[in-house]
Amino acid sequence: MNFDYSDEQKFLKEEARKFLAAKCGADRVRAVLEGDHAYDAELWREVAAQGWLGAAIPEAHGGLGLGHVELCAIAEELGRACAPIPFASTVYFVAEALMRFGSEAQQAKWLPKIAAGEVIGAFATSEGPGPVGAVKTRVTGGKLTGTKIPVTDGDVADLIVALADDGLYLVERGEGVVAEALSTLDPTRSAAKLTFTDAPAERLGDEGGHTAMQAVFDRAAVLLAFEQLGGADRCLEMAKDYALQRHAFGRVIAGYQAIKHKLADIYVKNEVARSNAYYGAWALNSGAAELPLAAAIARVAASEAFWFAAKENIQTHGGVGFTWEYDCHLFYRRSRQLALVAGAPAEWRERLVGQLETRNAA
Amino acid sequence: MNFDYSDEQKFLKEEARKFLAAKCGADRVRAVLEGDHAYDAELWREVAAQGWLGAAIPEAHGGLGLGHVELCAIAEELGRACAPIPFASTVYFVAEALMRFGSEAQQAKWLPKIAAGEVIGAFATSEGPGPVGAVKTRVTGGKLTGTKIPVTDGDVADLIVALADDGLYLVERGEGVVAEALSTLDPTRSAAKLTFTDAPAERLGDEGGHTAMQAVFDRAAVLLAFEQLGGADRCLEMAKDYALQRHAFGRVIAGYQAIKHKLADIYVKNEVARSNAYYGAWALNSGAAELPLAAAIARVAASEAFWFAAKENIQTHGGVGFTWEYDCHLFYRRSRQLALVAGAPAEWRERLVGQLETRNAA
Amino acid sequence: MDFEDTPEEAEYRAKARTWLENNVAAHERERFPDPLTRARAWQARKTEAGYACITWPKEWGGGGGTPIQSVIFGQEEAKFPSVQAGYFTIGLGMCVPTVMGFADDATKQRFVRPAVRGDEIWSQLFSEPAGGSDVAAIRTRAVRDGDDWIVNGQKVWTSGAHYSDYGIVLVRTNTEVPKHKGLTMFWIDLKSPGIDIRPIHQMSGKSDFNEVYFSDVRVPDAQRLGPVDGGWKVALFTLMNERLAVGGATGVGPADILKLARELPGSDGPLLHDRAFRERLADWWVLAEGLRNTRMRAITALSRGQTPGPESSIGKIIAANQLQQIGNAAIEAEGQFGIIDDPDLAPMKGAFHDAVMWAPGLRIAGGTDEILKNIIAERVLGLPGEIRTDKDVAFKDLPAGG
Amino acid sequence: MDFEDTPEEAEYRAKARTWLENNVAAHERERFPDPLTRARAWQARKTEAGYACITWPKEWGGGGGTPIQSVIFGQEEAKFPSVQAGYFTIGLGMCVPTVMGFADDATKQRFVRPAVRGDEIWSQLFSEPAGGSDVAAIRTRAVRDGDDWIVNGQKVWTSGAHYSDYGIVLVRTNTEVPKHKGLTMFWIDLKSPGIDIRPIHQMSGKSDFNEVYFSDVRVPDAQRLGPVDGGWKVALFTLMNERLAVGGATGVGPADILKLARELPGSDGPLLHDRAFRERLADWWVLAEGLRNTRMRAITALSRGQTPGPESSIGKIIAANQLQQIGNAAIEAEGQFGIIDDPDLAPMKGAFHDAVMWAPGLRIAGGTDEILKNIIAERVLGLPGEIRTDKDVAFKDLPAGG
Repeated sequence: MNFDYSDEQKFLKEEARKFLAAKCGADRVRAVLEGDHAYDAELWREVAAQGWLGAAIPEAHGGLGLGHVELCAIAEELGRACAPIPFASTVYFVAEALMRFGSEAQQAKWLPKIAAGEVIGAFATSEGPGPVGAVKTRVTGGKLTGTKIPVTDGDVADLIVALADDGLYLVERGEGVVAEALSTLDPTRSAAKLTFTDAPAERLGDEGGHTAMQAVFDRAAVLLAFEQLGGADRCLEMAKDYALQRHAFGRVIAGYQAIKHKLADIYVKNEVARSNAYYGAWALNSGAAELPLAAAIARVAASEAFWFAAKENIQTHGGVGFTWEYDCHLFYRRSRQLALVAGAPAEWRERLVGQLETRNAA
Repeated sequence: MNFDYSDEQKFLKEEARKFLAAKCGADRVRAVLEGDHAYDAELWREVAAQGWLGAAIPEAHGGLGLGHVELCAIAEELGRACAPIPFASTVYFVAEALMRFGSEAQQAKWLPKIAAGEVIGAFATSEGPGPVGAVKTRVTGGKLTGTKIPVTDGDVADLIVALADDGLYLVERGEGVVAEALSTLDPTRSAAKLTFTDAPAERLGDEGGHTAMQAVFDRAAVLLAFEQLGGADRCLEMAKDYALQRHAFGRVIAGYQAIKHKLADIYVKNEVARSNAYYGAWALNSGAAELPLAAAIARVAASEAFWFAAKENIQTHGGVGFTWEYDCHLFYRRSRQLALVAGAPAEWRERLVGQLETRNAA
Repeated sequence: MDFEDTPEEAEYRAKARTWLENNVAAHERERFPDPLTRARAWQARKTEAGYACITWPKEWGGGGGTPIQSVIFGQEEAKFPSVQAGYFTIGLGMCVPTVMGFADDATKQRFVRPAVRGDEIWSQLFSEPAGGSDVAAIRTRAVRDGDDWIVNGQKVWTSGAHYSDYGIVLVRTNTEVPKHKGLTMFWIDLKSPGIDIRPIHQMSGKSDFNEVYFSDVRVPDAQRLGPVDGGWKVALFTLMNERLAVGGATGVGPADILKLARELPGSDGPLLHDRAFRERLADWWVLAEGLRNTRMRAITALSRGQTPGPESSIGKIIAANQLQQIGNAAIEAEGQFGIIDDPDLAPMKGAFHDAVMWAPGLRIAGGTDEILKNIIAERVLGLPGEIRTDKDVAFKDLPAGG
Repeated sequence: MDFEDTPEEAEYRAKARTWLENNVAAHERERFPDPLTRARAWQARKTEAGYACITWPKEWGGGGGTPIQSVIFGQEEAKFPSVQAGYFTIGLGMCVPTVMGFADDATKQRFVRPAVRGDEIWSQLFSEPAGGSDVAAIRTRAVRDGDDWIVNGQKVWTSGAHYSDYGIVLVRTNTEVPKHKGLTMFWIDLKSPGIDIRPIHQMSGKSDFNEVYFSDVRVPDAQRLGPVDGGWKVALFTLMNERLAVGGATGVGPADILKLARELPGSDGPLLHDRAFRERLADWWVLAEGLRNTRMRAITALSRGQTPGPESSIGKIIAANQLQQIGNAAIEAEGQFGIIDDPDLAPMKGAFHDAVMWAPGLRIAGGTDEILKNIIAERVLGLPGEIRTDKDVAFKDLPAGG
């Protein structure tokens, strides 16, 4: 029994933190927030050079072959840095989809390019407001037709894993694919509406649509939980640092019990999220049958923790926390983006209880 | 527009408070809690002598004919005193049922006796765990057969309004009625299992079962909300008084922000409950069409406020609040009794939204 | 307990409604170069009819009416979205009453009527970067120079400074005494040399507030409101009026998300069929009704000549948090789509997204949740104040930030 | 991150399981006059096999094992409900470690082994009526009399004092110094003349705690643990162990209410089909799993020779509040029937009702929610302590209540 990062994993995590502190300061996040670029291309190249994109991709396919716990450690640091790159779409969704469902040929073709940072991925499931329900996108004769909105990183993706009514498909950017960028709550992560018109598509795995989508979501949920956890931890740190230097009524506000207990509440939620994320990491890494349940638990806890930490961080800052200049809102925005990108918390609560019913019935 | 008690109503309320302070101290509540009696018979007689039982009963039927706002004022004070008498069953449920559904003959027969304190009533609806669903109790040839559990004050009731599958019936204690007292969370209010075997029953009104029950519940809900509000106010007062004299770390605990904000939170909930109870009182008193919605709003707010105030009052007291000797638990118990006696808060939330749907659809 | 109008109230309401129907229509037919000019024209129309500052004496341009009449007119006016404008709220709700309470007669003669008519707009300049919740921690300095004072420093969170003509400003005139005792209030001309007004960029990207910089701004002593070093009491007078001015509609509410839920797909049928959603909706409804009915109680108190107390603080605590919850619940209910804030695509033209981005500010502006709970605890419940380490210390000797 | 046993751990677990299967069966065949005697017999059995106080040295009666082995044995033992008994938790978790840390060798030789075997039971006597959260506000006085001390005063919330043999007691030996500096710790024989133990009647009607009155109780100075007036540090040592001793199962949990919800009718089919209930259940499950996994992290820290820190405080905050919520949710879900607490009628023999009546105590015992949040804020996050007005004041000069 060992329920923590190993020493090697801790080292990797510390190195990642140092790297991102140097390469991905708030100025870099703001450059994407305020600028015209969909993501920070330079950071993307540097992250690729670190090998992080292939952390969990087998060496045979050009990755580092480290494992998913290592990828979780990296995700935690990316979340803490609010990194403005298409890492989640490419790695948690598309690479995971390929590793879970891809044929040997598909894996051999795409995984090395992903690991090298040559290909950006996007996972296209939603077709409109609400949970993903009946899917209108269809494939006939190897041609995919339909509209996906929103697709995170859809405007910059080279390779799209798209959900059709009968399963997942690989679609390359180009013929029959039109992307329109969308305005979103979190401009540090781009999103697009993708319109497919007879786009050449290749089947990915043979699972039915929702089952396949959910299998990818389960894997991504664990990795996203670590990003959310990293963000929530950073919010707690920001709130604490600010409260320790801001004075009101002659003393630092960190000494007022209302602030102390608020930060303690954040801490409690973050620790619950951390412990549950670790459980998810174990389930993902070991291929445990508990993965669907563990993923739901990790995602619900992490979504709740990041939202609470992000909003109470602003509150702790008072007026300045509400300004564009302070960084609080970067995390507030990101907390919304991450909570929705793999389906909303309510859907995961339902999935959690559904798993409990199945498990106890068995 | 006048959204407060009138000066006369305030006077009545103050007199009621003084009366109960003198006649219904915690010692009297504890006598019922710890003793063998189902209720405080002496207090019951005294309350009857005050005319409170008939506050809203027309003068023609032996009441004071004051109106429902006056009855609300009395209910608020009874709640504050945690009065151990069958007031709610007799007045909010049975007298209201008679006034709403009773024939002139039924009203003339029973209301004067209720107003005089000669008859204790009980409203028998539940047949087991969960919301009142399909009703098994049946009436054939004027004889009612079925089992009701629990029936608040069923062990001491002279007149029972019982829900059968086709509507409400009046049943007198005696022939075909067996009562077994039950152990409950709040021994200051008695309850029983009633077994009816061919008990003579008289139809009350012609509304169908659930509709009629709900009409009575709506009226009772408003009156109960005032009892709950009175209890919640008393809890806030107890918590405040204790916090102002209890020292920890060299100063009174009322000076700690965690306690200050806890009491502020109780205050906020109580004020929401008060304002919504007033709205309910207006709807009940004026016979407004909004009554079902206003009753649901008042009941949800009051149930939430009393529960929160009762549990955080214990918490504010610390260890002693958890002892038998301190009075905190009297209100904690009563908060549960009042929250359940007309159906649980979840059922009222559902009713509230159902009313919104109906209203907006219209 | 009565929601109905008395016959007199009903008559006033009917008159107001008729006036509104006629005048809003006439007002809508006119053309204006910008929203502010439009708002001024409407305010002037109301003033002429006695519907501006209804409770103020007629001699000052008010309506000479009762608080209940003011409420009734407000209820009726609220039914005409085309004439809603907040340009005058702070000036007429907080600043001008302070001028009326503390200025000499000539000043009142000069300024009150133009403010009521909307010809001149007033701002309130109290908050500072180092202040925040601790309003008295003011560092903007005023130094006596003959008959004038020279003001230097910075104010923040000033709503509407960019379109305002005048302001009331709280400054430090003495650093040798504890911080509440060295403050003085002035009214100032915001066009004075040395005043620089810059918009604050909010987290939403919008700018509703300003920073106001003072560099050697000369203010005549005649513009002083109240005694030298006696400004704190004047400020408390102003802030007491704030709670009455703030409140009311703040964005999306339970009725909006109810509407959304009728159409939005949930996990099984429309969201409105989802009992988890219904339960939350019920709780929001209970709180919103609680606020509405609490306001009715405050109006009753007003109509009886009582001043609604600090208990009105409950309104903003509930409203701001509820706004954040409802906004967020709506975008979460939209699933992945919820991230899209384009008003052409998002439900209700992005109003739920606006709520998510504005609510954090509403939880802070005009008193944070935490300060409001302190106010309830101390002023309503009578619990002890916070331990103050700054009460008897000269301002200049306080730790950083005041 | 690995939930699986290492080969060594798996071997230990297999051995423990076999031992338990054999010995629980044997133990169950024996007849005992009362539960305490039964529990003592089981504790003695474990001691002989090295399964009592597994991490303590063998020379003291312990098992000479590792923290992980202790956890593994605990997990396996938990599967046998017939041998669950809390009689020794406080003594072995808090009191005897304090004796081991501060007593002389002869005392340790005399007391540790009998305590491990369950022959003698220990209580902790710190809390006082005026103390509560403020543990150091102790008024029980010990006055020196030759080689002895004479103790007078009252302790409260003493678990198990009525069946205990010995106790550690914190008393005031100096009122001229600030309150933390005038305390001294002793071990005492609870059968000493002048000690009167009375059960506390809890709000539930049950009595799990006692008041202990001291009237001229003579305690030899040789029974002192640590220096005169140096008892606060000894107490902190004891309390540090409290957080490790407390925690774990406390009553009904999410799995219990899930079971109830399968059978209980809701508004439309069984309660488990109600999405409002499902959403709450999910949140409870997330918290319960969070606690379980947090304990796993603490065990990992233990196994690496680290001491789990004050972050374990999160356990009780969550568990106690969740207990109250689940208990109450269950009785509310029962509707009117929920008021019935008769174990023959209420679901799960009234366990949900027990939760409602016990949870308020759990939120207070061993540190209130508020104190635990302070601990997290101060010791984990490093935020400032509360402003103390009592730190430099002689105990005798403090306001009422200490």
